[in-house]
Amino acid sequence: MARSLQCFQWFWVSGKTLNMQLTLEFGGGLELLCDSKKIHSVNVEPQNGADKLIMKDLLSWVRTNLIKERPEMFMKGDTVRPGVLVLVNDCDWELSGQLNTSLEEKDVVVFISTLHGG
Amino acid sequence: MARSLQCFQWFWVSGKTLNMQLTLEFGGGLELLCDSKKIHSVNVEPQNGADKLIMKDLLSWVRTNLIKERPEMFMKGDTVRPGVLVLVNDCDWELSGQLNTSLEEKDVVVFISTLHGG
Amino acid sequence: TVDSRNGLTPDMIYRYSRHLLLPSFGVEGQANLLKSSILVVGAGGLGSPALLYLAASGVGRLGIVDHDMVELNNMHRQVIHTEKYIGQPKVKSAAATCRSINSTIQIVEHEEALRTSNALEIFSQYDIIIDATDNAPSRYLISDCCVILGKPLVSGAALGLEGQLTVYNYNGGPCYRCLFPTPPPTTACQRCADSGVLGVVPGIIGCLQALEAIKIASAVGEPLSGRMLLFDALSARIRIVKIRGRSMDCEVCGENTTFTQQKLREFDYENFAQTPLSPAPLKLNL
Amino acid sequence: TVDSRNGLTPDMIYRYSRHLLLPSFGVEGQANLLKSSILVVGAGGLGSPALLYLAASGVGRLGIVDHDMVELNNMHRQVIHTEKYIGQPKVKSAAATCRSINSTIQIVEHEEALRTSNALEIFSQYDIIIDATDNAPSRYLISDCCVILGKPLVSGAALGLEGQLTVYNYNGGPCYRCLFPTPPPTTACQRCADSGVLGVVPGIIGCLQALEAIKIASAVGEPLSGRMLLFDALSARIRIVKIRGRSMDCEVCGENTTFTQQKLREFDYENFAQTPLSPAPLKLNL
Ligand SMILES: [Zn+2]
Ligand SMILES: [Zn+2]
Repeated sequence: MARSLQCFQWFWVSGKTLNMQLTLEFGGGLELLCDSKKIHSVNVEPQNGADKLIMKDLLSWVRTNLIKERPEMFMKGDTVRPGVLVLVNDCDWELSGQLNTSLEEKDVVVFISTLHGG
Repeated sequence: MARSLQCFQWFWVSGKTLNMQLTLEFGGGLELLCDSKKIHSVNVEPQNGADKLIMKDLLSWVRTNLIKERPEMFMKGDTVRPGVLVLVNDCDWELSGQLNTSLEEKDVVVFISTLHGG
Repeated sequence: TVDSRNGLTPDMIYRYSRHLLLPSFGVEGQANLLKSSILVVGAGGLGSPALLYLAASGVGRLGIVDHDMVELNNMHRQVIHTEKYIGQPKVKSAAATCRSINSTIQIVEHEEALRTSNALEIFSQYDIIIDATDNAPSRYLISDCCVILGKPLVSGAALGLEGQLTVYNYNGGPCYRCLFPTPPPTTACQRCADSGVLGVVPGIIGCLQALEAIKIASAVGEPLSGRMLLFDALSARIRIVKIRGRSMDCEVCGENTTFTQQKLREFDYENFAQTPLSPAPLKLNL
Repeated sequence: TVDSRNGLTPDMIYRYSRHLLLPSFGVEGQANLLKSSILVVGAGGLGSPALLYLAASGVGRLGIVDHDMVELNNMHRQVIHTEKYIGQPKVKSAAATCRSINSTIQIVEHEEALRTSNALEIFSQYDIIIDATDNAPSRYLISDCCVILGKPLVSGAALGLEGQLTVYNYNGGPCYRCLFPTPPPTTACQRCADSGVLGVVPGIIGCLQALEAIKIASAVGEPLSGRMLLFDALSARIRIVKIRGRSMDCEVCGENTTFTQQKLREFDYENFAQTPLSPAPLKLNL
């Protein structure tokens, strides 16, 4: 039998900025646009004073801060170019709201270009 | 610039029994000892009134509740038999304290028998 | 008796004995496989291992479509072809190797490029299609044919040090166009001939394609539908991710589709993807 | 000039052009591969694809150890052997196929069972060892030899619908005995001959073994050391897990080891693992 137990815990979270730690991965050739580095550990602030970060914001952050060349190979308009899959925690962003997907601390976001070779 | 923000959050956790939800997986032939089922979603209570669950307790729980035949193919003494790897959250239990590894809610524990075929 | 063995002859029982011993595969799985027909489009880097393992495993009828000739610069990864076939059609070379490892199954040679004019007719002769091609327009043409004919499609790709694998149009799952309604810009479509590929990477993906086709043909296990495998050879990392389901708005498999056999025959895939269906090989310039 | 091409002839440049085009592999990776020597122990289910891809990729010297004959019931998975070699030594059959796809590399035939009396001498002729055997005592013997001679070991296994893969004794990583100091009970050591195996499962693991050996030989990428790949074909799930490091207490690679070449020659592996090194095939009883 489990011993009767009582747990009290309290948390206080406070801060002027909510810096979010994310892991971004690029594959299928997209890594060539960011110095051939596939895995990026980054800290991203919510944009325009919002209290949460959504994929739309992350995309423009990536374009500004990580993409070093040929940004048209990464984005088209305000979303990714055709042929790029976006995965948030190993799940297609189509299933979580695409550009409106909310991100949380320690999320893993993968951008991968579809391959055609064989 | 991020808007200045203040978050207050508090949590209250209380309970008479601490039922822990775990995912147990068997592979490399060990699934044959538990009705050929590879993945088991289980709820396990800490044993003997302890306030936490360690691998030693889980092993005896598995032996009692899941192993349907030939327990000597799963355990030897109070640990797994030679040739069985134990992984807690995709990590060899040798790296986390073996029988003394503490388990947490939603942990995934894999028991896999090493293969020799080719 | 013939019944308890599901029509397997003593020779078949001996040849496939390691399959028959498997409780979750067994005589029924093997009998299903022997009754099935699988088409492999492309006898290159992906097609080589896929064809070897499909022939060996006992698929009843195995078709091969390709129009290329074997070249020396294929040999580093296209392990089904031997040096003596250099300069000869890949289909002939691949068929000869398949027959040399299993003379008891039917091998069908389609020595022609896949086009809108022949795709439906060829595909309709098979239960399962394997996309082992190397260019974007072929991938759209193959997927569209599979949707129209209701065939599951095992799709693999490999380039550089990476590979990708999924099953399309299976059991209500998405088609290629559900994922990629718009073709990528041609500058994003690198081919092995342009960018290189480590030979064993298509080897791994092609074997995985054979496995998925065998699972579907034998009705054993859970095919990789609605999921995609992403393989990174350099770091030895593999992800299996959840992808979107069938799109109601898909132009080919969606609810209000107007895509018919006639439309497919008239569709200009080369213009759509801005790439030829049978690209000419580039010269190496070191 | 010869220098800028690292000694590659024009024929080699053409044959391996898809490797040379890879920025992260390139001329240097290919030159390393051509200078390397790899031994594959076992020309069966794992050895077949490993040998095909190692030969095709341009490993300079490729050794094959096996003492078995090709049988019809091997053909469902051992795709390197053709029907005309049934009844002949697997080493001869495998070597012939390797030569037919790449006549420019050296293939060495070791047509003998691996034993304590010949293992050290054979292994010492190669840079990298691939364990493609099918029984526990061979796995201990191979690992112990690799520790004593300081060779990296690419170890694969497949049974039923599952496969496992890791690299031992590489760059300070663990050896087979660090993970398995005590052999499992013989009742836990099923073999493909007893329990069956889906042919394409060793195909996938054998290709992955070739990849890991190529990465080590070419000094490109991160080998799967300290990690183990677990493959489940039925559900199409793959885990790559972190395993323990080298054990200070390991009887063979640990700090206070007394395991020498002499001790290995006298070690009774069959008694240790309670299994013969070259098990006789069992008869199928359906
Ligand atoms: Zn669709
Ligand atoms: Zn050791």
